[in-house]
Amino acid sequence: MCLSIPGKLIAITSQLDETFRVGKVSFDGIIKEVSLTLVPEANIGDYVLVHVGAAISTIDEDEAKKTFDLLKQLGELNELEDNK
Amino acid sequence: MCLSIPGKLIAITSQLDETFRVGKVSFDGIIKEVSLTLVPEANIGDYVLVHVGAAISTIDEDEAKKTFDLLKQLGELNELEDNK
Amino acid sequence: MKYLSEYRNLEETKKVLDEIHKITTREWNIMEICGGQTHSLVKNGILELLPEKVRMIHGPGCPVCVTPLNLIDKAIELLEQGVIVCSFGDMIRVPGSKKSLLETKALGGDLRILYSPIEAISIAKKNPDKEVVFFAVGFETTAPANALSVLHAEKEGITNYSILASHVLVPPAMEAILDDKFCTINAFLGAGHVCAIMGTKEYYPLVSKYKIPIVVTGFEPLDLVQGIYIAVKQLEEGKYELANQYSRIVKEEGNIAAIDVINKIFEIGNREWRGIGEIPNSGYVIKEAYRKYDAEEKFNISTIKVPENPNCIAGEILRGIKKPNQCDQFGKTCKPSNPLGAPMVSSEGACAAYYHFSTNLID
Amino acid sequence: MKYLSEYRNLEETKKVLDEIHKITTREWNIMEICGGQTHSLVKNGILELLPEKVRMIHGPGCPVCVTPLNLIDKAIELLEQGVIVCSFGDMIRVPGSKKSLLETKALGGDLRILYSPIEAISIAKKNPDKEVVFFAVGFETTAPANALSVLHAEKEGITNYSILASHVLVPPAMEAILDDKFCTINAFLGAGHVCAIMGTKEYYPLVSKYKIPIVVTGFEPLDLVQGIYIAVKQLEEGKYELANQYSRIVKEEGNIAAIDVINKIFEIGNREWRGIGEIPNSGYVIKEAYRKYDAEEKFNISTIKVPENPNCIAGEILRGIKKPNQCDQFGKTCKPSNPLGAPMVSSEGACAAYYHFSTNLID
Amino acid sequence: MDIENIGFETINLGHGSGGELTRNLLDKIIFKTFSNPYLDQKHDGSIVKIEGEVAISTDSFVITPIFFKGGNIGELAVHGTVNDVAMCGAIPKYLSLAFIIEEGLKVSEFIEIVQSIKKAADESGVLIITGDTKVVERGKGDKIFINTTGFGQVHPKANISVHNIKEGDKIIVNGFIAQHGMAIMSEREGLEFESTIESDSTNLNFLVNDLLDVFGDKIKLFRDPTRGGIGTVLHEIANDINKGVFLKEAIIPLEKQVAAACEMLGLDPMYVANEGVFLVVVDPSVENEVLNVMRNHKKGKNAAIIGEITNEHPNKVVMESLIGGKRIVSPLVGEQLPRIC
Amino acid sequence: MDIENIGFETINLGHGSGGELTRNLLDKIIFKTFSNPYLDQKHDGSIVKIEGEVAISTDSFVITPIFFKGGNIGELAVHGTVNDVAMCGAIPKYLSLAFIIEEGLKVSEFIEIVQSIKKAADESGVLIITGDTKVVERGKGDKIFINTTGFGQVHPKANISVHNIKEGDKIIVNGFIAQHGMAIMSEREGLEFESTIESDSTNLNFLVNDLLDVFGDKIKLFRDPTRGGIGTVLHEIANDINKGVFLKEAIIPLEKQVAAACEMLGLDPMYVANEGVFLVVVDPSVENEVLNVMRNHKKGKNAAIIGEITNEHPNKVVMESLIGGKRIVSPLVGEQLPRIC
Ligand code: SF4
Ligand code: SF4
Ligand SMILES: [Mg+2]
Ligand SMILES: [Mg+2]
Ligand SMILES: [Mg+2]
Ligand SMILES: [Mg+2]
Ligand SMILES: [Mg+2]
Ligand SMILES: [Mg+2]
Ligand SMILES: [Mg+2]
Ligand SMILES: [Mg+2]
Ligand SMILES: [Mg+2]
Ligand SMILES: [Mg+2]
Repeated sequence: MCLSIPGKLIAITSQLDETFRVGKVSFDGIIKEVSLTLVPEANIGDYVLVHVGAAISTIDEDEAKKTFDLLKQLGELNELEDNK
Repeated sequence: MCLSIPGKLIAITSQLDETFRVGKVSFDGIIKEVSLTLVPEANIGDYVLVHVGAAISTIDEDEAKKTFDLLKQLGELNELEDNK
Repeated sequence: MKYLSEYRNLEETKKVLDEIHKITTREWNIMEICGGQTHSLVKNGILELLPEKVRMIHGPGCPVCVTPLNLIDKAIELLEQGVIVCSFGDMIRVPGSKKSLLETKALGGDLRILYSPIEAISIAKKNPDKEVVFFAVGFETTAPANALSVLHAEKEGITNYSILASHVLVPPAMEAILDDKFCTINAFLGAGHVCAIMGTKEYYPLVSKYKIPIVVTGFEPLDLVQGIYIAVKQLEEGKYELANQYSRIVKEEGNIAAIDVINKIFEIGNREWRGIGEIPNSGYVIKEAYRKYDAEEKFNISTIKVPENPNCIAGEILRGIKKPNQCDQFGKTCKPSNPLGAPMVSSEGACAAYYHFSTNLID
Repeated sequence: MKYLSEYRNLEETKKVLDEIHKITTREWNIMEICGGQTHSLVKNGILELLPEKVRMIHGPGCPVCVTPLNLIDKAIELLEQGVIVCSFGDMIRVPGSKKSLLETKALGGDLRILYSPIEAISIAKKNPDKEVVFFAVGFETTAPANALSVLHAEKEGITNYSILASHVLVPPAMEAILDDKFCTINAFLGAGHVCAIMGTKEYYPLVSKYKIPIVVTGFEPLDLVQGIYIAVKQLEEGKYELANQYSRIVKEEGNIAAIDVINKIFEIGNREWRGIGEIPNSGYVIKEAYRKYDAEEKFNISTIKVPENPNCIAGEILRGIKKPNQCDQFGKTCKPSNPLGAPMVSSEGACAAYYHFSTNLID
Repeated sequence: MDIENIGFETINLGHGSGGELTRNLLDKIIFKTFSNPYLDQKHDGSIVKIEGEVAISTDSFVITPIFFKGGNIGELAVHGTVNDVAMCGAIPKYLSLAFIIEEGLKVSEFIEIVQSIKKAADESGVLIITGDTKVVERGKGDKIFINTTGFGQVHPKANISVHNIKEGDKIIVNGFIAQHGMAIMSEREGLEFESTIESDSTNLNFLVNDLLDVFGDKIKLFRDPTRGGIGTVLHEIANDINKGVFLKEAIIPLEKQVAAACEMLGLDPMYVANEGVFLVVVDPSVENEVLNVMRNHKKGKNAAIIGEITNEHPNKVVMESLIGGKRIVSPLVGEQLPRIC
Repeated sequence: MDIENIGFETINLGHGSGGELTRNLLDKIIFKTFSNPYLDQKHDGSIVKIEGEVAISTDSFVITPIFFKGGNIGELAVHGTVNDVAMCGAIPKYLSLAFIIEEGLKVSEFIEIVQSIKKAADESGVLIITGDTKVVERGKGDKIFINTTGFGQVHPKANISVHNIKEGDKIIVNGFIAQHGMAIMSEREGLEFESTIESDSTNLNFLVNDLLDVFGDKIKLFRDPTRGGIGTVLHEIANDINKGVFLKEAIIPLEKQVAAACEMLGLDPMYVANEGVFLVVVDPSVENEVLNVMRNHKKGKNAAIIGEITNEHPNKVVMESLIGGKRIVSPLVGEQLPRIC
């Protein structure tokens, strides 16, 4: 459920008030207008996760990188534990 | 203007009140529901002249026959006049 | 068909035609008022069977042709506004100032072609959330049926129905034609179906005022040649009388029930005739008590009056001053596929009748 | 695509898979709650790359599958009554008790497939003389967008818009599954996108109450194998912890702005899950203050409750008790072209995912 | 065909998606009904052998109502194209068949149409060799539209060409005119009437074949006056050959009810559509023999010699009226509308 | 073409009446555009000569919008049928052309479509030899539907048949998939998005012809995966030959934006429609040469060998995923719907 995909926020197209905000998000060149109301913190250039026309999260680049180190992290943790 | 054709009244299909009356008229087998409100005198079997869905006249058989005698009538009339 | 086929009989018609040839000694201009008669004369090739001296002049009796441009624009406006507009088939191709009802339908309007105005009532019943307007054109013949539709609506308490009415009357038009200083008409064939409703009595004053023969005539070939024969006979004999060739249908007093129905809904008023202009007391307008069935009242549509195509001589055609083939545009820029004026649209219009049927075109 | 393609990397995935094989010593049943994860597992062929001892159990996390029959019938009823019904694409082929929304459209209903509930507002604006209803199904992930559509309607003063809402919540469902006496589940993959909204904190009570590992996991192959790896590792080590594989998206506290929007419109209430039955406090219902946007309130549609097809074991499928290919009907009388139950309709439904993608079918 | 087994009651968009539902619809209805070696390949095209010259003709059929007195859109779609191929002097052999279905069409109606197509194709001696099925959204079609494209082998004795037409050639019609159009009109909303008028939809290829067998190049032209009626087609002939056509109204076969319906609505039967009528232009040396062959064939029982080619009034059709006057028969302009007031 | 001279701005019912307005429309637009000796006969059919075996294929084209990125319904109607004929191993020569127009269509749009047809036909080397034009009432059509039926001569070296397919034969695709369907989707109400995706609509007959010239019977099959996409067509092939098809997801040519649009809407590109894509099954002895010829032709620059025929898993298509797992590719059921929640 909850098909959501990451895209880059490339423009803010309207800001009705402090909460209602709309912007354009590019998914590898596919551009869609999405509601930004749920991601008040998102700025142009940020990657957001979009679900049914609303950005529901900004993507944390550092955490994203960490994903690839998972084995190492867990491995190290194990080694540490093993070493105890 | 006023395209009207003669047909035979073959049925009275509804009689809303003393004035509003509807019946079926056959034009050589083509049957159409028409208003009979304008021909209160028309009975089943009579020929009526129908215009835009309303019978507007009953056809006088005797007068219809006389049409074919026109020349004779006018001729006779002339002869009479000539004889004067 | 009984009462139809027998009046298309070759021998009977020929007998009368021969008689006309026999008695004609001078040139006579006879106007058939009614477009239906024009249609029949041309379609059956009668014009060329008449003596050259007997010239038929085609009158304004085509309701489609004389319905004002302005009113067509109003019907189009209603159609564009989402009203279900019901109409007789011949009305829908007539060009308004910008387009026709048919073209408006092509752009999305809900236009219904009906055989009878009374069927518009069923449509109003089937579409209670829509307004339904019947485009009620016609002469005296059609007025009772159009009036009946209003009486039906009243009886059934239908409130989403109204008529856009344009009813014109024959006798005032005849008078207007006779008053024209270029008028050359020697006799009239009276419109048989108008007289089926109105009777013949209306014509006595015209006959005596203008000293002109009026022969109430039917629509089939035998009827028409008889009507012409009677007219020529009177003319040759120097008479001017009211005659009734169509006695199988037409009574002196007309159809009392039908006249009653007309008088319930309509009263006499001024009317504009397309190509002719306004003629005083020449039409029916809806009575005060039935105004809620008057689409013009109900919707208050105001369209701008637009001038007719200046090259179209429809006015002269309709008043019998010129024949269609005397119009410069006829068959060239003006054709049924691209009519410049109403008489080229309705198949009863004199221009269209000539275009479609007249062998004159061959020459 | 950034943040997508790199998680479909063959080598990275293989490394993790190898590690899973290495550490697995016992049989483990791991349930992925989310239908999107089921879809991804099957479509990418991950199930057969796992050790035989690691068995994935497919959970009820397909909103389309668990939307009650009765509510689908209501949406159909609205469509039949002339309401413009807007829906996500996957909902429209789900069979109601007599037919689907798609079939109702084929019979003349005005059904619109939308990418976003917010677009329903434009449709309501464009059709002011029609009622527009959005069929708002979904888990916690979708609730904020559906709520936003109501807030937009309120802000713009739109009165012809309402939602037919069926929002279900993940934690109560997990609890219901764990409470089942046949439950054999050793660990959960938590639904990453639900947690993007709700955070991870809801799961602490479950982890400690049931002593079960819960790994919040993403949707791409690398995410999934990592989630599975973390779960197996905890199981093998005898641990039960809450872990977050999907930290690039999911924060412990969730999305505060989104939770605010949900809480404006919705409050927690009982909900019926198709195939499972009513679960207390397992869904959102529209708050009193926003009842005028509640289609059930606005239209007072009462449909009769109809029993499900008795041969369909969707309940057992959705609770992870059986696999689709253990259903007698699977692939025989029940196919995507003629689904007996909801899990065969939605492409996220476990039965449909198996039918479309699983190479098990070859055997 | 057993509707129970079809598994669906109405056709929806999925049946036009090209996927399993489409294959289902085709297998259970189309391939089952028309099975033949060409179609059974189930490909997007078929390969056939035709020797010599090939006549090709295409028509789309759009008609309301789709079921009418005397037929339905299915048989019409076969007859129309079979006849167009025959009018080229060819022997129809193969048809392609393409449906555009509006979603919501009842499967039972579709099956009835398909079975009528089968029957008409069998009766006409043609095979359906390839086809296509599309489904459009509700409100974007009109129940069903059918396109058929036909292929036939030109008859070895045929020498059909307007250029062979000479002054004095006779124009023969095979039977009553205006029946199809008036059958449809009788069911048209706002104009409907009761009658026993039926569409004349039928295949004319065997009669055409017989005429070519016997009279060869004495046959100058065949034309089937469908839309536009005989008036429009005769006008086209006059124009194509730059000669006149002279007709006699009294001789044109017109059934009593059809005549009455035309009177009632103010329509001219010369412009009303036909689906089982053809005109043949023949050398005057064989006019009576042709009339004889036609009258002895069940598709030509009411044949009549209605006119002739003349050098007078080139490009015009002139008709002598019942009372001996003359009119021209101009081509129809747009749709013929009921003329009432 | 000078619209001023056409004399009308929208097409209405009269233009389908078969009368003067119809003739007007045909003369001023159709006959003027396509003039050739066959069509100039202006009859309901044409007579042509084709030697040997004839491939025949028909398709109706129904598409919203009628003008889309990268093309319009007119060129689509030519390419679609030209390609279907080519897929039979034949050289397309003639097309019939039948329009069903909804009244109200702008004449300017109709002319644009007709001119696209002309251009596409010229580029494909086919002649429009016969046609038909119908007009339906507003709300009973969808602007314009087009049926084309194509005829081609079977290539002398062609020996196309599923029965020639053997284990180990390779499946080659000529280029990027799913472009047409996603170009259309980008303009669909409620789902629209901005992109530079264009329909791939194009004619494939010359490339097909080149392949047959060079490789003759080493070419076992051509198929163009239009509706239903390559997934559905490959499944049909597997079923027809009772063998398996094995694919590698990583090799299937998929343009970045198309991939992203599919992700966004939850659609599988395997089932998205194509209009300029074809699959060819070839003997493994020539796989690289075929690939070479294709890559050197402008219609095959992105060609790839995406899979092969196998005796494993008969009737099934199995695809290796990016991460080395396996899935089956089942046929599309109904229309593919956006999957969102
Ligand atoms: S021919 Fe045309 S332009 Fe001339 S009077 Fe008649 S309608 Fe007018
Ligand atoms: S295969 Fe069909 S019948 Fe069986 S559980 Fe799944 S949906 Fe129900
Ligand atoms: Mg095809
Ligand atoms: Mg029949
Ligand atoms: Mg035809
Ligand atoms: Mg096809
Ligand atoms: Mg024909
Ligand atoms: Mg044809
Ligand atoms: Mg292009
Ligand atoms: Mg095709
Ligand atoms: Mg194809
Ligand atoms: Mg045709």
